[in-house]
Amino acid sequence: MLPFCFEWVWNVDHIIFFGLLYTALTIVATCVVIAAIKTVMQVFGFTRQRHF
Amino acid sequence: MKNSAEKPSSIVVAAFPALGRYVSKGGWLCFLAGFVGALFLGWYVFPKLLYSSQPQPFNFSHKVHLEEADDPEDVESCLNCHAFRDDGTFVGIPRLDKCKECHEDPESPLGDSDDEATFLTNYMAEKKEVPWLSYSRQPDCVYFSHAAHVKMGEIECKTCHGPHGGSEVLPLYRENRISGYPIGIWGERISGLKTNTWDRMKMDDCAECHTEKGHEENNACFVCHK
Amino acid sequence: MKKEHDQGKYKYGMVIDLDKCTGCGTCMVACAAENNVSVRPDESDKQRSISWMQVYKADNGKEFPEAETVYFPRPCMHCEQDGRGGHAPSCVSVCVATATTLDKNTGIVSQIYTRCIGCRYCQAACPYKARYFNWWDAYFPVDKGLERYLSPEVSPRMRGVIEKCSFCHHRLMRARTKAYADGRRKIKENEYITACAEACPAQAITFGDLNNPKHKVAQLIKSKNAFRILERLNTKPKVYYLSSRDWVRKIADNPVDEFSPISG
Amino acid sequence: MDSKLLPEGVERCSFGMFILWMLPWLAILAWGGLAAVLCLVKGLNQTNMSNVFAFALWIVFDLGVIALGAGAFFSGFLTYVVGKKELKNIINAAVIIGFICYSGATAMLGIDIGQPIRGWFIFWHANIHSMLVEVSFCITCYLGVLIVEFVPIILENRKLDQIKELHIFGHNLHHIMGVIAASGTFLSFFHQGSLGGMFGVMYGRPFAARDGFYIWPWTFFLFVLSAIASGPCFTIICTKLTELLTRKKLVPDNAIQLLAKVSGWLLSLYMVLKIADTLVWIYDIAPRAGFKFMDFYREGPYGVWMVAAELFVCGIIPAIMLMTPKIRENQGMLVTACLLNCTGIILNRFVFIIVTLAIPVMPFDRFLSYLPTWQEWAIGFAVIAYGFIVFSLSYRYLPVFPKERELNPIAG
Repeated sequence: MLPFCFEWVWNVDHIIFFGLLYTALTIVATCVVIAAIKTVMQVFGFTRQRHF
Repeated sequence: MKNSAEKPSSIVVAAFPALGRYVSKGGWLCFLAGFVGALFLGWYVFPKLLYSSQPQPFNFSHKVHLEEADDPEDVESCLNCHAFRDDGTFVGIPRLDKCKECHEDPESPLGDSDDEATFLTNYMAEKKEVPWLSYSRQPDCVYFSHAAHVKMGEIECKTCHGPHGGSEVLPLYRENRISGYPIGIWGERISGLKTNTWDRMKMDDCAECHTEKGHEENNACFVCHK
Repeated sequence: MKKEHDQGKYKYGMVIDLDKCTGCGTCMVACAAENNVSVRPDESDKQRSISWMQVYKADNGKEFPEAETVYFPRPCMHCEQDGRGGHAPSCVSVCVATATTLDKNTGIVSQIYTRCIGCRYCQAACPYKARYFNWWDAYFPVDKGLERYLSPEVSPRMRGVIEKCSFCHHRLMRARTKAYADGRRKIKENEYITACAEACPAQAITFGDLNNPKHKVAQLIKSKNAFRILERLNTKPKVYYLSSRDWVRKIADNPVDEFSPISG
Repeated sequence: MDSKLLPEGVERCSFGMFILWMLPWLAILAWGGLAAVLCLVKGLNQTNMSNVFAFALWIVFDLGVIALGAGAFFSGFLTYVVGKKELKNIINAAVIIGFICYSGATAMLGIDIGQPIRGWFIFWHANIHSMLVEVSFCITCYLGVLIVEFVPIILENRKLDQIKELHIFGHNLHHIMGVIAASGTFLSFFHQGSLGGMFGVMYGRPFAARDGFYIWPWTFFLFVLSAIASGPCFTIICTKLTELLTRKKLVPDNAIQLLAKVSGWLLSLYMVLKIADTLVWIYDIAPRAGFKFMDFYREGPYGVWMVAAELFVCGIIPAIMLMTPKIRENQGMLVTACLLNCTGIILNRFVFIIVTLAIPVMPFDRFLSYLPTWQEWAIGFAVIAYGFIVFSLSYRYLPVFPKERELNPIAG
């Protein structure tokens, strides 16, 4: 549910609950995107690949 | 390094501009063509396929019937034919009896269009109801009280149905092939965006108006659902 | 701004006089007919058939001549609370998709079939077993002509959703629409009653607004004989029962002291 | 035949042998698929669920596998957040088991709801006061996390690893694993808890209802604790089973022992709290609702023996066994303790689901019982078969156990 939905209520419960949900989703998504970007950068030699 | 000319390019790879050197020129063209094609399919072909078109039994001119009214969009003018019953329920599209009130009288001022001839010979003479197709038919789960909105809420008909009191032709009836609902429910635009209050008839539109008018309590589920 | 309920909130409720109830089952039939309740070719599987209004039978467990029987007609109780002070019934607070809500203006617990996803959590949470799941597609035997009696005011349910008593909500909407057409905002006591209340031959069921002291239900619940089923759970149901018999009042709740379960 | 896909330097059975091993599991999966199609096409009348048993075998399976799948998040937490290096040797297996459990449970839930097409309503029209919404949100997010954790393992396949881009991507994913594991821990914590909360908030059912903290009843915390107490044990069982089937030692003892030790202590903490919770329930919650403890067990097959079995046989005994170094170092005893622990947790879930629903709340109502149909069993077993298939494939083609080569040097 997004805040512009008519069922949305601006109260603490909604903000905490959806806040945590969207935060968790953002963290996971950001991690994957960062890994993907790093990969692209390393593949094209923009950044030096660290030795694993 | 890979030789890009020999590798079949894929859309996934093409999605990253930085990978451009991996993909040949042909690959980019393919991607572009595919992208445009997908947009065309989604925004033009899909809506065309989704909605079936059916003509109304014959044309009806609201303008002709409201010629004597001062304001064709006035609620009282509409209520002459789209009337309330005694128990407060709404008639909707008038039945033949209503048409009869004027059209049975041979002295009544009648036009001479083909549509009128169709009406008089095929329906009026045969005493057969006209199978009109409703542009605003809601799903079965929806309860709507016209009395609450028109009589108590004093809302104009055009707020939801749009101004068509002065229209001369009936628009083509289009129905969603999957859900069976008329296109007016989702709205003409496939994107679902609206500019006028009457562009859509979805639950969100009902709720939006209730909220705007300060009737949040009417967003309770059972007010509009049955 | 004119508010629809500027006269204060309504709280529709029901009072069932168990001393008058004969257990005839007319309420069950009237309810099923009124609300387009789907049937089965074979209705013998009672754990999976649907009956918004269910008549339960209980006895005092004694031998003749002291043996006595009582019938508990059980619609949805339209509880006010969940039992722990939460201001929504158990079924409402657990519903995942907001398919069921307590309407604060009428006190009626709604059930929206097109919103229900069929997870059945509400069914598990309801202690009154008032909620029913559609295990099959809706079925109305065509050759028997039953489909011609379907009411257009109640939408039939699809397979895989929960349904339950709605206090004949469509009758409330019907009454309101009539009132609006007459230019009134309020409806009269007799304009909105449920199908079971209307059909009960013993007139054991009374229906009305519990918030309105002029309504008969509001007066009846003040009786010392008035009680509710499982009152101890603190769900604050809006269906009250009346009985002058002590043992009947007692078996409506789970007494911690001696109590023997019934037969039947 | 598939030798180029196998990890380097390890021994695997022949391809034909592998197919032979997979066939029965595939057959069960197909059987479950048939049942699933029947349930989706004809509806849930294919099951023996009823208006009384709204939740049944599938939910027991669901809650069971999800509790046992907690090994993934807890091992991940211990490995990446707490920094227990020795667990790196078992974390892959734990992640795969977690992935199997969660994806299997999600698939099952998809069949279990009456209108699967409307499943997205949970997210779009969410009622945030419902514990089941919390469950659904966390289970889907956490499944995403598990996929992100599983992908680098898949990318380590010999063939895939040769592709430079995938190799780098896999390593980059490895680098962020700490954050992923931490968010996975957070999600799984709430998810395991809200599964318990689901039953604790059924205040109309005195058998399951519990008081609690804020919106979470005590079962919330008990479920989290019991899941992290049994999850590692399930990981141990799966590893031991793999070792038994492959006749190889795959995980160094220190990893297993650490998991067993942690499990034992958590289980004993859980048992203390669970017993306290049971006493509060017997002496406060049940009487408030008008029930005596024995009222719940008056009829039907679910007697007081279940309480005894859950608390003592499958609770206190394995807790003591796992806490005592002498006992848990004995392989047979270790596996026995782990099995008892897992059984206890499944029994706990069974009690909260089936027994709660079987016991009537209205005094003039009757006790009812339930037996699943073959369709229900088929789907349940299909999830197990699915687990065997995914784990076998992973073991065969991916370097699941990092120490395998070291522990099993190939002669010559």
